[in-house]
Amino acid sequence: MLLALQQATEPPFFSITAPDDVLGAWLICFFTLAVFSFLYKDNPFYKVAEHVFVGVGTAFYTLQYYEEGVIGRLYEHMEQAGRALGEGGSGVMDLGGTPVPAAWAIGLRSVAVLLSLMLLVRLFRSGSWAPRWAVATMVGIYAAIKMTGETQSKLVLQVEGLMRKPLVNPELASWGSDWAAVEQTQVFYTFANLVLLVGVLCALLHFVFTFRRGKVLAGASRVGVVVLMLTFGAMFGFTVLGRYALLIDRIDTLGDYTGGAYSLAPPPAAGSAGALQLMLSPPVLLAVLIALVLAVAAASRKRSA
Amino acid sequence: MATATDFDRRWIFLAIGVLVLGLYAFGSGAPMPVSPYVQSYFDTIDALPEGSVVLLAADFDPGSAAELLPTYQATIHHLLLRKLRIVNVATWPAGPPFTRSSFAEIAPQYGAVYGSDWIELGFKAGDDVAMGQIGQSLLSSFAQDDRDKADVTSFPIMQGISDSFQGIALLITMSAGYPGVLEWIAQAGGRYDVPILAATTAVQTPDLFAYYPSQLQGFAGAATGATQYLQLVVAAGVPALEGTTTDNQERMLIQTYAHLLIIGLIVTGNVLYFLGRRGA
Amino acid sequence: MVFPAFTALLGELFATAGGALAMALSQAVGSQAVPPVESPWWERWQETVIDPGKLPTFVAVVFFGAVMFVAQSRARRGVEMPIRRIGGLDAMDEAIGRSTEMGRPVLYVPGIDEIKEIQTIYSMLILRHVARKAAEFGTPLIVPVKDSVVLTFAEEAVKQGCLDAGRPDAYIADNVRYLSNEQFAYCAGVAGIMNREKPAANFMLGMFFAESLILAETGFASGAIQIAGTAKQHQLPFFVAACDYTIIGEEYFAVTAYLTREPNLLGTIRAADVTKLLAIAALLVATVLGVIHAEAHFAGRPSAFSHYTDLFKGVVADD
Amino acid sequence: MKREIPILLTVLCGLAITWAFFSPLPAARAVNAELLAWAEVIFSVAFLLGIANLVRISLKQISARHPDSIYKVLLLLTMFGYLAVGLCDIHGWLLPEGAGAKDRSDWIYEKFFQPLQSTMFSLLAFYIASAAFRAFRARSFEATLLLVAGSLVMLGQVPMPTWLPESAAVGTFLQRVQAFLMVYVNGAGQSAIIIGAALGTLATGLRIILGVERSYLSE
Repeated sequence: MLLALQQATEPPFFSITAPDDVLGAWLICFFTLAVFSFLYKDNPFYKVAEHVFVGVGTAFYTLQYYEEGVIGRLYEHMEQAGRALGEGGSGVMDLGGTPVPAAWAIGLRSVAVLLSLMLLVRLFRSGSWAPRWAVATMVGIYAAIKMTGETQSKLVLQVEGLMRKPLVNPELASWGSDWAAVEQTQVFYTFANLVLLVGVLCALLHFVFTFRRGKVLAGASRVGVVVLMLTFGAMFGFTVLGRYALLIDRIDTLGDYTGGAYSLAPPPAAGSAGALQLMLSPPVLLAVLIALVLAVAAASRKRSA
Repeated sequence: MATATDFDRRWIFLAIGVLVLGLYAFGSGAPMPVSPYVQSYFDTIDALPEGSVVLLAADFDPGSAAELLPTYQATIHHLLLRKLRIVNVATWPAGPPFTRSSFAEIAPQYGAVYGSDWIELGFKAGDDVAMGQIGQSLLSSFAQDDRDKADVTSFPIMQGISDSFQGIALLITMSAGYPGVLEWIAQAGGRYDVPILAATTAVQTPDLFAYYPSQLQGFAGAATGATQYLQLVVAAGVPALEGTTTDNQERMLIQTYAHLLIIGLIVTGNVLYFLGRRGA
Repeated sequence: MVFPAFTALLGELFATAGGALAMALSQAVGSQAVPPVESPWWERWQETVIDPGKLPTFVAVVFFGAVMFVAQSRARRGVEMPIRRIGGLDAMDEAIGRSTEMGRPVLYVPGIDEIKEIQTIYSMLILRHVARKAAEFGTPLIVPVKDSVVLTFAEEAVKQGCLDAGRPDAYIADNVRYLSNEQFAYCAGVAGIMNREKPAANFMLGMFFAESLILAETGFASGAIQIAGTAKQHQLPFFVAACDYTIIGEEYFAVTAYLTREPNLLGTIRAADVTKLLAIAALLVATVLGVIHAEAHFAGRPSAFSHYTDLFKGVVADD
Repeated sequence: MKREIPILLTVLCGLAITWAFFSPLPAARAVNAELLAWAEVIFSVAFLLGIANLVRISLKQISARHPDSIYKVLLLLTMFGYLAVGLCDIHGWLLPEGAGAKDRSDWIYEKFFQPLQSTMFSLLAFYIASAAFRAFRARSFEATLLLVAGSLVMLGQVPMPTWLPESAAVGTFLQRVQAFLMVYVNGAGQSAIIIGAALGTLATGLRIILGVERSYLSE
């Protein structure tokens, strides 16, 4: 039985330190059920949930980037440099593991401040040239970071990684006895790595565009498409697995809040079934309320149509 | 198009709802066989000598916590059980709250001391850029720790750590997407030969097989990997996780019937489609 | 062998230039001293110019740049560069024609990422081509967008498309619509257009995330011909399963080169092809060496195979 | 002024990062760290602009008596409310005694943001089911391969129901088939896609840092 057990300690009505509180439970259940109500039809409950989601989401990510990018990289950096330049300071600061004169650190970082201010110009005059300097710097840095990192790990080391899967492993026994051991045999090992090698080569050849399609290239491309389709099938299977893991977790969260501690009804007298308490627990009560409101709305629309 | 598909899709939604709710309330699970790449995730942690420092990255958010939080907490249990020391970072802004709540719940069970057994360094913006910096020099990437806002070098756990992952025996990331395990491999695995382990969401797991085992030593992929890893950690002696493990096994059973239903829907949809086409 | 001579020359060039530049920069930045100059160029080179572990990446970048530059200049000089047929492209005209017969609009969804994502920039190039075709057939074209910056790019692309077809009047400003910057709200908006205005041809080309499934399914249920394409692999399973034609991975970048015949794009595709063929050759050599030296490899003894793979790892085996 | 300087900035920063990636010098690490910090600062400020855009559009809809304007007011209230609480937490103002530094923002995060985001994504489980019935057709040889492989992987990832005869043996067999499909066939497909994507990134990156690709500038 997965239904939540009675909460050990009595959760407070509202508390920011306790892991769970009653007000929080009602909010979580309302938002979860409001989003699920979209499956029936777009409705005011879903619109409330959607707009609160956009508002809270935007605020959340902005706070993170403000704390890290503005406070961390600017304010604290300048403060640290200032302390280093002060009377007791050593005049040198650590930057990426290399000692750098504090004056240079301040000078260089103020260039980032200047570029950021140029970015803010877009708020006042949309067509101005100033924001382009900041965007250009950012695009140049990120493009180079991605290019160097990915050429190393996704091109060179990926090809090198494929080389380290040789076709023959002399240490393996040639034939296996039972099914579980067959994977440790030479025949399976060579067959599997041949499939891998031929699969990679054909899939790569499928993505060759500017060479004339001879019989070999067309044939390899056909095999390549088969490999790609099986790969997409594997990805499809994993996506289904992931989505249902999430759905089950949401239902589990609602299940956790059916416990008596969150219900509006007082704890049942000893021995009597907690049915009333279950009915007035956040998920059940809210689900019934939302369903009722939508049903009434649907009925009145049918009468007026 | 074939009339078979014009019927209201909300009947299918209802079927899914009834199936999942029914099994959730009355279903029960069973242990699963462990795949090789999950076993090597467990064995790589097990093989570390006592006291080694592990960099644990919480690169996920609420949307992916369902698949990754169980493995994240099981990994913390496993590391503290093996008396390994944990430096926590996050390249997703939504990561640190999970680190705070998980350690608040798990650390006392092993008598772990903040600052010597584990430390929380918080979120670092910049995606692959941040990972490159963390790899290049951890100390200059985080001037202060995330909890007490104290100078990082004042904590005993940070003493042995210097640039280019010196002093860090293993990098583990709970990876929900971008930036995640692929970027850690690009920015850290490619430059400094530190072994990398990962737990990933289902959508990202297929990408990892191309890196296994040459650039990625092991991974617990999707809810399946999480359940198998939980089974291994409970067997290694963590009774506290028995409840979560049976929970996960029960959820896997719901997955079984959900998958059977999806396959059934694909088959019937196609049968009606081809019958409709031949009949019309 | 050509290779050592070439690296010696390159090494000498880099060592002197690189060393001077590095010395000046590190003096200015105040870091520790640089090793004395008289050691052979290889040691100096490793200390000052290039980290040996990065050598293969460096060679890859320089080689790719060179091939791309040569291919682009040849393309500019008009050298014919064939691009193989891509299924989704030929179906484009047929799909737009069908919409015209049925008197229904065409829908073009340019993905949901910002303009800095390269797939969104290329989607604008394809949009201009589709706008031209739609204007020629005289069929209205609806373009829902999720980002206000992409909105301005999309309006520009459709306007240019109509001009290319010589029908500036075919451009309807209201058909390029900013719906919402939230992923699922945008998706609900596009689904609404599919159900209400019932376009007979849906193009979904660009960077997509989890919402691709909803768009593909709603489009299928509305009975439209659907042509989808994206470079990232995560959403391709749903497009392949639900759409009539799918443009897969790198084919997406070849579409823009195929449609626009722009020398830069052609050169890039050519360089990628040449590099791929080289990677295939390198893999085949490794396979042959691997079979010959299987015992040595598993016994851990250095062999031609280990030296060969080390080249790609950048570790210079000091034998 | 409008285009030459930005392109020069892109090329300089791009080449500096590329030099810093390849060079073993300590100076390279300082240059790399500094430019990374620049990118972080600019990205964070650019993100703040995102808010300005959202507020402008919401206010325009409210003033235009848009039918959804009541919801737009709710959006702005929750956003600025959470921003205010978050800023107080970051700077430690008005901290209630006995509460940790981040407890207030964590509360809003756990009771508002977490349930909304995870439930939004869990809706996709329903959409996959309706798409499976209505849209996933074995219309071509390739699509058939995809659906068969997808079903095999789905069954290989989950325990077999116990009432099935020989469920353990069938379960292990399906998992072995799925493991082979994933490690070798999917491994091959993924490697090819990854190498192809890396070439795309290399080409685009090179053209940006050499100043050839300029389309991102003409906004």
